[in-house]
Amino acid sequence: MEDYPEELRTPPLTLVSIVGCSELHPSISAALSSQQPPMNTLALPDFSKASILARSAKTRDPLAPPQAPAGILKKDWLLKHRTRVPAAVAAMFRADQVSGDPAQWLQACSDLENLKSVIQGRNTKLVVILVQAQAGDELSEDVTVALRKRAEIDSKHLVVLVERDESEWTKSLNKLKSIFTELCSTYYKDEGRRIKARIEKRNFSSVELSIRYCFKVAVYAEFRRDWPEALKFYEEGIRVLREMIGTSTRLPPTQRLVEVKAIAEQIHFKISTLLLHAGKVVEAITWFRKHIRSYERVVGSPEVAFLHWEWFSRQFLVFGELIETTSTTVPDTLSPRFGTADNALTEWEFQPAYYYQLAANYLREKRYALEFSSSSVNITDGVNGIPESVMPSVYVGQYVRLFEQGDTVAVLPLSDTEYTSYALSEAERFQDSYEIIALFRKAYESFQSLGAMRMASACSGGMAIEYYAAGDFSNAKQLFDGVAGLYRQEGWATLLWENLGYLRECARKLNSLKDFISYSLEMAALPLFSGSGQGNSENKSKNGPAGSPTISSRENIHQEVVNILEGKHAPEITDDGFNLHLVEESTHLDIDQISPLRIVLVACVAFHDQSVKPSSPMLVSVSLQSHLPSPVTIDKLEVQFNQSDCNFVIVSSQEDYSTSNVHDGAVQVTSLTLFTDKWMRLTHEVKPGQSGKLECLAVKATISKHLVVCCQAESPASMEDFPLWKFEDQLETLPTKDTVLAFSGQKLIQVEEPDAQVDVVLNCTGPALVGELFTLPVAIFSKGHAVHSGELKINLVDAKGGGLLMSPREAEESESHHVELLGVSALTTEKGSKEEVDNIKKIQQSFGVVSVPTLCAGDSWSCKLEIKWHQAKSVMLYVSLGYSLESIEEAALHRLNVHRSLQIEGKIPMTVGHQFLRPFRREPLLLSKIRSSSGDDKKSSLALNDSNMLIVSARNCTEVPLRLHKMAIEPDVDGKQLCSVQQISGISNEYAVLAPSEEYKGIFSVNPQIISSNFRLGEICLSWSRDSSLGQSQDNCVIMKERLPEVHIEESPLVVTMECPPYVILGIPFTFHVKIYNSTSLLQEIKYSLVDSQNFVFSGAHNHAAFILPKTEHIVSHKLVPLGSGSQQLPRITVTSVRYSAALTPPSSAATVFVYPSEPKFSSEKGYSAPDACIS
Amino acid sequence: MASAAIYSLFIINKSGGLIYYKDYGSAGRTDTNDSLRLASLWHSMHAISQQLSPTPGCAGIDLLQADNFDLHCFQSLTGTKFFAVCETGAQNIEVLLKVIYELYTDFVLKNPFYEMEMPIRCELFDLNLAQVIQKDRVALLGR
Amino acid sequence: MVVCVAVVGHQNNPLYLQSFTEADDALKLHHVVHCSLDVIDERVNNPKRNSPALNETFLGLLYPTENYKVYGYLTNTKAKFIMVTTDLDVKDADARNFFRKFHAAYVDAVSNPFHVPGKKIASRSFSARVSTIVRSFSSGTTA
Amino acid sequence: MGREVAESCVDGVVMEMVAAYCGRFYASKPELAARRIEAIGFQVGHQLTERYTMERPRFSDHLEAIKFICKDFWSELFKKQIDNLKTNHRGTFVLQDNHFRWLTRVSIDPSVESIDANENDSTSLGDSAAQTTSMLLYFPCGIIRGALTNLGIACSVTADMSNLPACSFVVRIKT
Amino acid sequence: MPPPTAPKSGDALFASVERVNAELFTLTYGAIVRQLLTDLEEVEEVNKQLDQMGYNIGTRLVDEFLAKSNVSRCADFKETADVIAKLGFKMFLGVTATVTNWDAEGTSCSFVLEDNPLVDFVELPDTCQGLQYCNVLSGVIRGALEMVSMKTEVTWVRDMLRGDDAYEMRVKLTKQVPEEYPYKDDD
Repeated sequence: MEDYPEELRTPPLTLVSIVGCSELHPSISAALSSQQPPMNTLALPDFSKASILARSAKTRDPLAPPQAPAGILKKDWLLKHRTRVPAAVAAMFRADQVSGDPAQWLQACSDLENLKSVIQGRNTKLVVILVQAQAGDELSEDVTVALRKRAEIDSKHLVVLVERDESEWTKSLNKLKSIFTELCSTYYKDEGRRIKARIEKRNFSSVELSIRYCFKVAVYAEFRRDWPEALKFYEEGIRVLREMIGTSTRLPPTQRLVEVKAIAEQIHFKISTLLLHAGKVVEAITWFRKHIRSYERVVGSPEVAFLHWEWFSRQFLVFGELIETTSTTVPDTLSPRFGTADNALTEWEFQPAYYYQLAANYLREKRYALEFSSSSVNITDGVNGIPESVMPSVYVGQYVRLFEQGDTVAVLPLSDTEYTSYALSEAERFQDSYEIIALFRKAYESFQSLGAMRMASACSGGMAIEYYAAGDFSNAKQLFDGVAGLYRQEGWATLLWENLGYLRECARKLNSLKDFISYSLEMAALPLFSGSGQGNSENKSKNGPAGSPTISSRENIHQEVVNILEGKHAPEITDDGFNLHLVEESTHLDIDQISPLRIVLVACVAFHDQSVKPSSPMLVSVSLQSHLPSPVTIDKLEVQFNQSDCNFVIVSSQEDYSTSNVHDGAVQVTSLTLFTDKWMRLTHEVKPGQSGKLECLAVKATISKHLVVCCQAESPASMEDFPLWKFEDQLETLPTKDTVLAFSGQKLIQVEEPDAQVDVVLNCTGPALVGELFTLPVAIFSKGHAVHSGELKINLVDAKGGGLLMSPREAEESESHHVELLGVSALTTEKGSKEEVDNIKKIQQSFGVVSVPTLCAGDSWSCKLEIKWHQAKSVMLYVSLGYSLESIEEAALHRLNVHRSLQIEGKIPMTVGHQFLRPFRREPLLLSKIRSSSGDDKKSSLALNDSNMLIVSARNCTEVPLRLHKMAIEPDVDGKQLCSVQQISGISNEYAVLAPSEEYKGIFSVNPQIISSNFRLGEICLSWSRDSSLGQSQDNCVIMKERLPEVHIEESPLVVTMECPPYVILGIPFTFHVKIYNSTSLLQEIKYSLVDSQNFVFSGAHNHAAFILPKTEHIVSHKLVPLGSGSQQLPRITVTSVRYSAALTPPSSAATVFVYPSEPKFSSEKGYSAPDACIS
Repeated sequence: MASAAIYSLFIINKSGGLIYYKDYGSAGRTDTNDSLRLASLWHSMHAISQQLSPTPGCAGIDLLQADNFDLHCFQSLTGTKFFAVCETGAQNIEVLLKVIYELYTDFVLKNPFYEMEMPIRCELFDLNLAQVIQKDRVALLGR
Repeated sequence: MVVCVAVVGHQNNPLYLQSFTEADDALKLHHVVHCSLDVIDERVNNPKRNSPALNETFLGLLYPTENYKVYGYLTNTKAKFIMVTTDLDVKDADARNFFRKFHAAYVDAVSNPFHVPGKKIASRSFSARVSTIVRSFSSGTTA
Repeated sequence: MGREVAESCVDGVVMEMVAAYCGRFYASKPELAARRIEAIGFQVGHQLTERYTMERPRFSDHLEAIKFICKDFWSELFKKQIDNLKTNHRGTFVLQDNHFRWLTRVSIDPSVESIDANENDSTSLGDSAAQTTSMLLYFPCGIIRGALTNLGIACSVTADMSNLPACSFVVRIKT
Repeated sequence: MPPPTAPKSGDALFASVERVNAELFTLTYGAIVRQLLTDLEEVEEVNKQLDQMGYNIGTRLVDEFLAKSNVSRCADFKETADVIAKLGFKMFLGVTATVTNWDAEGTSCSFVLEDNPLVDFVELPDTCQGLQYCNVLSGVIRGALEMVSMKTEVTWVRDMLRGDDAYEMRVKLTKQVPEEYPYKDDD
């Protein structure tokens, strides 16, 4: 737009002219141009200059028969009317000039005459201005009248300017303005009307004129700011113009077109501006559509097509700029339903970007056309070279050739061929690419801002192509890369194909092998879009260097890469200095989940198990797939894991690899050929070294020696589908044969800890007994592997739960532990090194840690736990061995653990009981007994100074035999002298063995010396040990004590003793005495009665009473004859003390006697000596 | 009198197994085992009757008239037998049996839980059957 | 005449694209179609236009470019149909009608049990049907 | 096209499909069978929406789409509409059909039920029946999900058949 | 005894049964076939399963057919075939088949379907040619006939999906199982 002439771009301003009094001109012209609408002033200092207002020489009167015009519009016409043809002229005279001095008057008159004559040709309006110094000095009527007469103007066209007086000055100026305005409008109206008349009368010889007239009328209308009229005539003009294309023959076709388009451009521009300035966006756009449509087909002959496209592109550019400058917005009145019946327009048409993009496109068209023409025309170049001194003619859109001979200069028309070659040479002087890029960039930016990504990327694609054409490959590459992203993402394979085609060439030109290969491979692996591809790939300019995508072109590209890699040069790429063939070091391509090259090669790795033990074999499937069109042979496949010792390499059998360069990893030779879209499934066995995670990182494929493609391994479970190919309607194949693996397979597994090959044995012997030092051997056998920095943890827990092994209330004092771990003593079987015992790290009552010495495989180690039960409790013993396989730190990180546990009962070894007995057949009367018969204190009572029997029983309540080493009564410190206790029968040799649930009885005689209501006899003290055959003896025998209950010691007032022989013989009478001793110092009356018994007959009274003197004994005797043999109950005797009203009968046990049928023969006395022993 | 047109209804699968039995208040109610035995016996008799037929293409007994009851039997071409014991001279029982056959196809065979040839336990079938029998009684009362 | 029709999936990926020109502007048509997606986005996502009237499947002229006119259609299932024509003035009704027929064809194509949703439409019968529709349209409007 | 076939065809095919998947292919792992059946439904729903939304403007929101399922879609399939639609306005919809066509022929063996009542070891029978019914229902669930998904609404659909033949489908829209 | 009501005409029969949208049926079946293909992979296996499913359906369907179309026992295989073609297909699929190509001894014939709701919209992908898409139909026929004690082999001769001009399935009667005495358990 900016290369349009100013007069075309801006709306025309009325022009007036002032002559004379030059000193006032500045202020006047300023005033005029400042008014609204402004008015241009053509100021002529003095009348001599007025001649320039005259018509140019070759003026003819318009009524003469006109010959065909040489063109439609004169270039300068617009300019002329804005700068040299005033609508009105003002002649200025000073008042003093015209009044008075006749000479001056005459001068003025003549000047006026001249002026009149000059403007006489055109009907330019005349104004006379008289300049007065100040309002005061009057001006004679007749002078003004005379002037008017001279000037032939009516009175109101004579203006008086008052120079000095400010207010007057402005007033008079305003008058002048209004007069001018009025005159101008009449002037232009007249002019317009004049020409319109011709149009209406249709009296014009040629179409050209009618167009010209329309144009002029429109312009005049514009002068008058009569926009509707202007618009009307412009449109009329352009209509006629469009029609004349076919008809006119004035010029040879090409130039004719050029001229027509030039005019059309001007007029169209006028229309657009008018519409836009009037805020009629919709109309403007609609109009533009119309304009474009009417010319888009008018290309002209192919060799000048470029002219058309250039012009066409300019239309868009200019309109775009107009839209941009007159910041248009979509009017609210417009229906939002764009593109439908109720609103034909579309969003983008309100966006300058839209027009820029198209301008760019068409300019590119021009470029193609130009290339075409120059290539074709150059052949005919020899015939007539580019004609020199061709120049634009006076007519818009015409060119002529200056022809001078000597001094005469003639202007000759051009032949089309001349013109064409001229235009061609002109066009070739410019490099359009950068123009195009600029346009695209403009479009790109504003589309970007509109969020129209695809439009934008189309634009930047366009830029890229231009850069490519201009040979700026790095820029091109950068842009192409950006665009490719979008196409990849949205799966527009064909567009991507084009893009990559360029990128590939860029890479080639930039000589970057890696890029070249990766672009090529991606292209080769692209899916073909069904429906595309049948287009012939000749027109590279349209389809890009890659041509159109076909399976064959894919294969070629693939092949090309292979050739390059293998150093074989394919013929088609020898053209440029692309020295790919001397590649020594191999090229690396990395392919990860997001890489576009996934379609080239994807590696999918799945372990067959979820978890595995270290160093136990496990299968892993490696599946590869490629979408490359032709089979890919892989020389070598390296599979890499995070545990490098699992890495393995597979070498193709085709490749005769010197297996030397294949490093440690397993080498397996098979055929490694990838067929298109088919999974190549390999299964290999790996042995993970350490525990922890084992992940397959990458699969490196070496293809045709020099290409190393490193694919990040993917788990089949989490493998997302292929870009682009996922839209292909082909059924997916699974990476692995078995579907489960294909859906759930993982490239990462957890390697478990190796299972401990160490055994920990707790061999416990039976239940523990309370009080003993229970030793529990723990043995560690290392069966499989060595044990390093082993550590044995021992923990005692109450089996009934509640963890703590102490009675809660006295938790703090360690004594109160019911069960406690006393220590650990190590006794290593082979070398009895004692020092291990010392490094017991920690021992609490219920917890201990022992460090285990290093054991090599096969060794064993053992120790004893010493535990003591204070109470009968069952306890869980937990023993856990923690160790590591190596002594090295990193290996020490994951330790193995072996746990054992054992429940141990704590049993009470013995239950101890006791009972008191009277002496035989002797019964003290114990009053407390009688009383207590009512009261209920279980306290047993003993008679003072009387030997009472105490029988202590110890019962073995375990399952094991026990030894009783000692049983004694330990009297309390004070009790010693007050009461003598001596053992009557004790343990014979140093211990007595008690079988389970066997009972041992010890007999003591207790002889109290004092009376005491509650006497402490002391405690029973047992010492026992297990009766283990192997004689670890006394040292570990356990003392256990049990306190005897308190007893009641009293003096008995009466003691009844019965006497009768140890045995009697049937039928033989014997005497039976009952002695009653009164130990009191009182007279005691007693009654006693003897009850009959069927076994005996006896003499003497049944009942009797007696008085016993103090400290005397009363004896009652009876003669009895036994009637029955065997152990017989003597007649029952009951002694009753009157004083104490207490009866006392000896216990039946005491009142029996054995009756022999006849005199027995005793071999030895033993028979009855034993009972004798009991009686003292 | 017309109140109990039908005494009982049997359905026998093609191999003679009783797959459905319903009693509508006949005097001597037969317990399950009896009804099973009866069913297979009837199945055999039905077959025998076909053999006895002098002319080929006999479909077997479809009406057995006793002095105090009629036995109407309908055998589908697929070999399933529906037979009803009803009062003497009860009318268009065979139509009823056809209807029951349709119910059978709709509510037994289309019940995904029903396995072919197995005893029928479909509440929907029972329901609809009851309605039909009911209707039939009404009809009888009507006449 | 119609020079190109396309079906574009809801991920804006081409599911079907057929051009009907002798000239090898297939590529250009790809570009045209692809760019038209911007307009569709604009039309559909534009907040101020969610009144039900505007939810109709026919989107109208998307944009004119060079000598093409691009029309759009968006189904309820987010499939985009795009039609590129070189006709100068296309009547709304014709375009609508075209798309209606096209939609029917599309629906039948995706009703093929072997068609996987979201994948390209490889059906031969579909392309056959489409080309008849295209032909009828061209004839319909030029007549 | 107003083409029609006997209802028995659909019943038969669906019934047999379920039987085949639960009985023959994935007898051991019902959850796999369920997934397959649901997938079949999904495809059907997906394709049916394509057909049934042909002549209508696009839905502007989820509710519209769900309503479409309840009204037009349902009546196309079952000649009746969903009887009751509830929603918590936070993406969960409950579509209740008081007389779901595909369950009208289903009657779970009463004897089994009765056994269930008093005997617990035979419950396996009972809920196997229930399970098979739910297998039947995976199909319509799939259909609904397919339909909604195709309308651009990602969701999960479950069925509740506490009281046959009434049946309610619970749609949870994934956000 | 004659059936209480005369057999209905095909159209009357089709009009009498409950009907549903054919699309639902077609698409459901299609979906099943596709799922089977993905699950069983082998096309042959799919054919087998389809036939099996068809058989199972047939065994149940036949009773409904007999119950609703009051056809009486057919004299011979020929009559049976006609009933199937004119009534059977009509009642369920709403289309009728024509019976042709009888062999001499009248034990095998062809059902020819010009129109088949099962295959609306279906287009076999190249990957699974060899798929007998309509195998379910042959299965149904086989199952149904077996229930009326006719053992048959059914094979497809023509298949429009394979570009033939119609669907033709060949039905061969292998043996007619006579009503045997059911003296089994009780004696």
